[in-house]
Amino acid sequence: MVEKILLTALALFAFSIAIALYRIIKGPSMPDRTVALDMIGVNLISSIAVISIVLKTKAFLEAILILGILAFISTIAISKYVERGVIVEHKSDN
Amino acid sequence: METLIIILIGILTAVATYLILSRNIIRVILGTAVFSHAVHLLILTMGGLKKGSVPLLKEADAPYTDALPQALILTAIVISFAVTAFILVLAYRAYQDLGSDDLHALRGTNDE
Amino acid sequence: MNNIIVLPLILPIMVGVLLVFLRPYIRLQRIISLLTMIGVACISVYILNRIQTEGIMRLDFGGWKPPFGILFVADSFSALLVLTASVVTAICLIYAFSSIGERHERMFFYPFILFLVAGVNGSFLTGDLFNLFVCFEVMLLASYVLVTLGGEKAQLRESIKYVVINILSSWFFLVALAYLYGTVGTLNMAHISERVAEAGQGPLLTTVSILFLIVFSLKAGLLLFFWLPGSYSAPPTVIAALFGALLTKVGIYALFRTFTLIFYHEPSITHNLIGIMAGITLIVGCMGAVAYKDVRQIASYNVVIAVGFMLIGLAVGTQTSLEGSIYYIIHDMIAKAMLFLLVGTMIVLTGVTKFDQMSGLIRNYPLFSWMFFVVTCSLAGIPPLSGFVGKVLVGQGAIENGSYVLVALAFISSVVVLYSLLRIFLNSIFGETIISPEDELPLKKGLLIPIVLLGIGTISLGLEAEVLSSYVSDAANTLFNPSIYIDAVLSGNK
Amino acid sequence: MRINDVILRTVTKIVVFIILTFGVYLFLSGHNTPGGGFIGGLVLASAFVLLYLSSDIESVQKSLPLDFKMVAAFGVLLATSTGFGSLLLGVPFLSQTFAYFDLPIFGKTELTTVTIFEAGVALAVVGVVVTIILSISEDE
Amino acid sequence: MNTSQIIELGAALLILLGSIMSVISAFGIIRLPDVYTRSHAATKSSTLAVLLSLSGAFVYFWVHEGFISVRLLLGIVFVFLTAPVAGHLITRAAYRSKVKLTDNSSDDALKEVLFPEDK
Amino acid sequence: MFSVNFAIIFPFIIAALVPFLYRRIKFVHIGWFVMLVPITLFILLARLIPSVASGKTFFHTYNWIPSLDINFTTYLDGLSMIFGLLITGVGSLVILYSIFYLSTKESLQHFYSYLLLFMGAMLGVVFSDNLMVLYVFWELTSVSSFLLIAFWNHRKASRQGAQKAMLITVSGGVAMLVGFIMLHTMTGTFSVREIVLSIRDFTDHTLFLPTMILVLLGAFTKSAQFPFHIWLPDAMEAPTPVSAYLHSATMVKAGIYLVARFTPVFGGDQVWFWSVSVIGMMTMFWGSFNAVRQPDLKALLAYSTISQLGLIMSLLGLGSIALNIGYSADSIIYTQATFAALFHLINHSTFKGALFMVVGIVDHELGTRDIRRLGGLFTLMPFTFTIAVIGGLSMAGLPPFNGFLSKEMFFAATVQISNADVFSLQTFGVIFPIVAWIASIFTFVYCLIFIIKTFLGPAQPEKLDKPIHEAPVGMLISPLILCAFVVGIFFFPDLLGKYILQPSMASVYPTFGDPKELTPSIYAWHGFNAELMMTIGVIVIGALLYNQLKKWKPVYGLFSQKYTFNMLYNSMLSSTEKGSTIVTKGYMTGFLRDYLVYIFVFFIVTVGGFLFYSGAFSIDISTDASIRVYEAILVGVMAVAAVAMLFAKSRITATLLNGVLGYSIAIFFVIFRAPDLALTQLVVESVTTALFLLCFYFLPEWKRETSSSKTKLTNAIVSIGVGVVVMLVAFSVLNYEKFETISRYFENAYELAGGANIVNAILGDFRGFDTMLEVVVLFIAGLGIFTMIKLRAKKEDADIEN
Repeated sequence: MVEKILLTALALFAFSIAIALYRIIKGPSMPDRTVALDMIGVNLISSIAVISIVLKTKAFLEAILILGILAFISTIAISKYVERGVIVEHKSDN
Repeated sequence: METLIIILIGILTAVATYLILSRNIIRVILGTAVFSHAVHLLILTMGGLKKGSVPLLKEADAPYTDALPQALILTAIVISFAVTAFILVLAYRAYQDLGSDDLHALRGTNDE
Repeated sequence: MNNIIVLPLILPIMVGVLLVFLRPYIRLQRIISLLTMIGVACISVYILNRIQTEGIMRLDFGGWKPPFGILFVADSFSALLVLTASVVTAICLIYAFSSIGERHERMFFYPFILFLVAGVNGSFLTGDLFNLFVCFEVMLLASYVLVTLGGEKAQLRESIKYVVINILSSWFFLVALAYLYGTVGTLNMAHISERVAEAGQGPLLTTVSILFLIVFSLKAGLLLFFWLPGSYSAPPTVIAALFGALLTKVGIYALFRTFTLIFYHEPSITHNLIGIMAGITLIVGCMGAVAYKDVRQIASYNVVIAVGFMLIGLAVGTQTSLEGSIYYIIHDMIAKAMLFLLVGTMIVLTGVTKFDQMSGLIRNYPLFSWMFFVVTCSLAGIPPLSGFVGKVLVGQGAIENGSYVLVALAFISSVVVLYSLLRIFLNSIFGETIISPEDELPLKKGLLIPIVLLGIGTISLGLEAEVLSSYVSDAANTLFNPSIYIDAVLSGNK
Repeated sequence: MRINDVILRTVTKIVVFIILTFGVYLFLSGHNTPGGGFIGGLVLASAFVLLYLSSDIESVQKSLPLDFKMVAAFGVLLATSTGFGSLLLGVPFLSQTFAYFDLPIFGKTELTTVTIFEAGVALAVVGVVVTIILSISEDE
Repeated sequence: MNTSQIIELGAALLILLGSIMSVISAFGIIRLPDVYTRSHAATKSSTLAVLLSLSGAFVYFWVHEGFISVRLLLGIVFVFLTAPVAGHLITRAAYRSKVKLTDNSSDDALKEVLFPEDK
Repeated sequence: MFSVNFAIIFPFIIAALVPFLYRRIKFVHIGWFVMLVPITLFILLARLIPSVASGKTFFHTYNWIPSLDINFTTYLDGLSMIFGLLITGVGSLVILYSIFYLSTKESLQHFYSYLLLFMGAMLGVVFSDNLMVLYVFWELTSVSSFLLIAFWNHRKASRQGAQKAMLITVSGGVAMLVGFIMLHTMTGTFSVREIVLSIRDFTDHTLFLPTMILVLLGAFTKSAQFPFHIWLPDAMEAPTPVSAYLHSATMVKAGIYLVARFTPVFGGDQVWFWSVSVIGMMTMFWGSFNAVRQPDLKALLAYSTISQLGLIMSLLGLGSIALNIGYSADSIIYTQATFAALFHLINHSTFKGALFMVVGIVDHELGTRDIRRLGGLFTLMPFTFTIAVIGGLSMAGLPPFNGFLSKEMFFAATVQISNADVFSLQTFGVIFPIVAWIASIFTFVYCLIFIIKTFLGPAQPEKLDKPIHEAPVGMLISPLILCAFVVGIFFFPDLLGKYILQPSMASVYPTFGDPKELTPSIYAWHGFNAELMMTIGVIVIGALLYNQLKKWKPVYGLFSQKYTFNMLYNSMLSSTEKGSTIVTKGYMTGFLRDYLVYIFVFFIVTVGGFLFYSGAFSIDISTDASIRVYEAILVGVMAVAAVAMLFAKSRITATLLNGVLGYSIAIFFVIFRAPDLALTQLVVESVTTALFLLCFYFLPEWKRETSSSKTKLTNAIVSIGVGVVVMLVAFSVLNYEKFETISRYFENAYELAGGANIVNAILGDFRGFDTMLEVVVLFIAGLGIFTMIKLRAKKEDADIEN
């Protein structure tokens, strides 16, 4: 029962990833894609959490946190790129 | 599962091959990146999939899944990261000095 | 305890890293790097001699017994190559002192050279297939950096091709490793050999072996040498010389090792394929060598020809021909380094790259010019220079085996080599000098000495071939009888 | 045009701290749970990347005056010299030992040479990643 | 069915709820007209989705194995902390890189402040 | 005890010392010192003549590469004695001559170094018993000859002549080397003596015939036999002493030596007989025929040399028939051809040496060698004229000069052979006397041209740059000494026969019992027989032809200049070069995509082809792990993302898609229970994406691929091919389940390495070495990126490194 629910949830997460992928491919603007990528990251976090339950292991809990960190960093990097073209500045203006 | 993954590997390889055959250097670099994705999956698949538990002792019961390919892939990931970083920088340096990112224009002169 | 056999790899690495800290002290960097290479050469002489008395040496890293850990295995073949590589590098370093310039030296030139050598030596010594991959990468990364070092336009342009093709070959290597691991489930070369022998080298394993053939051919420049001419003619002279001497040899070594130790059961398929590839390599290499007027292109295609020649020894696969190939590899490392140094120096002295734009160098630089003559004869296999013995033995092996086509190609190729280099010699070295005395650039001693050293090397290697013969025959014997290697690795725990 | 990064910088301060802690944790726990020198190093590096992203090179250099090339070199040296140590001790190269010592204050402590090795790896990874990013970013 | 099993089931249902939320926000991302509206779907509802499923996982491990995972808690905190910032940055970037608003939008107050020259 | 090895090494040592001596000794011509070398050696060798004549041989060995059976073994017998004496004897005279010929302004140190180098090499060729060592010296003669021809290397013609000579002789040498190696393969030894003893067991060996042909190729190229003769006229660019020494008396005779030396090995075989004698005959005819039309005296002598070499070669061929018939009273008669060959060999060296020196004198004193500018020299150059007459008439085969004797014997041999009843000689044998006779007529004609056009007739001082005058005494000594031999041998031929030729006959016919039987008494007068009639005919018709030269010379015009062998050689080189350039540049396009296509196609063809050809392909999905829905969706996501990369309009989209691929792989690592991998993959993927973004700042947005649709189609086919092959092999590998992996061992990681994370234990301990090197790789990359960005080409640097 529990397992079935979990697998359904996983399938749903995967489904939203697929939809987000559509948005990445389709665009039309860069921020659209960034939003979608961010969403994929978030869905992956959830998926990993569920897979950990399914596989009965705590080994992947680190991955959840890391993915959270990285999704954040990637989003910042991309949005800075979209905004300014440069992602690491020499000297800030202010 | 193996069959599915191998087909995926095939697709990734084909895509990577097509990209690496492009004229644009960024495509070529992306091609190498996809190549490394494909091969990492391949190594893992060749070691057998889902054949045991996570290779952390005490975490679960034996048998564990084959840990050696995982170690190999880890090494391979790091190396391909190093190489990708290098060729990226190489590409933009070449663009800076040669003024083109088109490999057809970067043929070099076999002038005689 | 055989810790000594890791030194040819670890010493250059550690010294290279140390030199990073010594970045501002160029003189110190020079001395240390040269001393390191001389030290490695001495160590490899010691290793070589110990192998003769004690048999194959092996070192299990971390004390993990094969096949579980990684190990280094030093047999005569690898020790000979390590020795030659170290000597050639040391000599090239001397050339670098007065040629490469302070800008490069400050930009970690010496560390990169040392890393390159470390990778090369590691590839020669390792007994583990995945570790071979890693050693390759050490070597390749260093070579990528060295190809681009200086950032000239041609360097950047050619290095893209070089890097991408090598990435591809590394990818093929990983694919091949994945397949091999999927079939035999182990990575230790001796253990793989044992398992392959146990299961029989069926069609699938042969397929995998062909994949390995492609991988190493890409590295060795066997047939798939497209990266070679460009990337060997772009970088500074000394780097080109090191490439010419070392890089392809690693691929050749790997081919020899895998196809004598592991995949030796189906010679009618694999070795014939190697033979065909070697034959075509010889032909197209010869064509390339006469097609260009750029002296560096000619030198590069000479590398290709030599690759074909050496691989004939493997394709034939008799003990005699293997022995010949080993002689030839050693000879080629020295002679090719010399050729590239000479050619590069010519370009620096004259300021042009094509031989028909140079003339009469012999009047300005007599000793230099004679050295060019020596290397011409040496590469053409004219006795008693070093190329001769290898050529004879390869020919002998091939004739014994009835591979007459390969014999013909091999020997015709040496005439073409002669022709291609003679053209340079007659046009650039001989003839009226076109350099007026005031334009004449002085030839620095620092450039001449390494060339002369290599010249002495190739002459004495020919005259004193007997000194090498016991080592070489031991090496060939080990290659020919894989069980010696396997026993040394898998049985008895030292 | 000035772009105000106040929100980002404020959050970053907290987040970087979390990441650094987590990185160290990953590095230390690697021997028994997922993690280790590589991953620890990479995570630490990503913390630095985040710093550079949210701020700028100059101000980070001011508060953290490190030459990351040297950090990397030191890391490699550390990793290789653990192997070299075994050379001196006359055991096979790269022999790692682990032992439990009864130290007067800490009690029973596990000491492994692998940890030193991994520390070298981690330092090298941090150094290299940051060097790469800085080199590119500093380019005009 | 004992208590712990019920709680486990509850946790599973929490996760299912999360996944449904995620699908909804996914639909939002394809159905909504422009990036500004889509980012609502992405950042708000999918943050909710991940919080739900992480909490579910946390509860499950707690109940099932008696294991209080600091990492999961940390993860929850982290997502909670960073998701708004990320959303903010993306939309700001979008606006500054002049991504068009949907035609339905009636008012653009920021425009005069940021791009007076576009008038 | 005098060792022959020493005789070989001695010139080399002196050759190395000459440059140093030259720097010290300024006041006197260095040639005087150098001359001592051949004189010493000549005396040392001459002292051994009596013992060699009595059938003694000398044998010394010095280990060089004993493990490969390559030793510096020398063997002094009758045959090598002849050559040894010629080399040192003529060598002494040539050096003497050169002292006056070459002024001290020339770079004498080089000249004499090369000459001594050549001398040593030549002695090495004739004295070596070990085939490999023989080959060593053989190539050294080519090399030293190359250096001597190119002595005046500022002249283009010199360089080209040198190149041609080197290429042809070295190619022949290489062929010969292969022949030698084959001999070793057959007989197991490199020693000529041992091969001679054992060769009878191998005449049916498959390699026997190829070996013979290859060895002959070496001999023919060296001895300038048809059609390899073309290098010899060009080699005349060398200083005249060199031409006299190398290209008439010694080096070109190395081929003769080789054939003589190998007659006991291969002689007796039909192929050997026909090829040696027919090629010799053709060479003889072609050489003499072409010599007639040469306006340059030296070229005339060059073609004459070719012709004479052909004569000697054909005689050796004819003589080899005796070995086929075997030792009997009847077969002795055929050995006389060989005897004549050796005899003529000596004679030729004497008169041709003298003639070359005459040309040298004319050239040196008058500044030209063109017969059209010469004439009437005899009154002002009486000594030179005398020498020319003696040499010329000897070459023409007139008494009282040694050439007459050997020419008569040559005619005798050709007549004799046409009576033999093996090798279907009854039918074809008659060609030999006819060709020999015709060739001799031309020989007679060019001899007359040489003497008359140069020395007789009206003088043409107006065409000369210098006044006509006699050469200095020093230049005349050497040719006069040679003339003395020319005459002396005619009167006392038996002295030569007994001491020199008889022991060498024993070397050529080792199985033929007492060599005395093989040594005839040589008489100038032997009655009116066929050969005398032939000689008379030669004189009559030759004189007639010379008289009518103007009338029939247009015959030469019939031979189109397009189809000469020289043109053939040149066009071969240039078309090879052109063809190579076209082919090489055709595939070496410099375009990365092309190279990659080659590689991929090779991969598909070999790996894919073999997979199907060998039937290794197999597929079995029954053992697969189960598939969950979400996994399938994720696989689909990855596939779609990957394919979408191909069509991405902007680079960022593609990069993001690559990021999606990376993240999805991480999730697969999770599904496949690889936590460490998942962590690493996630971080690395993010950092890589960040790097892409960083670098995009410096790179332009990508444009649409502008390749032609054909290229795109090829790319697509290749891509799919690669994907399919990788896939199929992977399927087959998956089914290959013969071995347990070694990783079960690592499951004891905790006990072994003190770690519970197996992957980490492998990375840190079991395979810590990999990790160490991997860190080094990373480090190199980081440092490399740093240098690549910081170290740039200086703008002002000329881009010569291109």
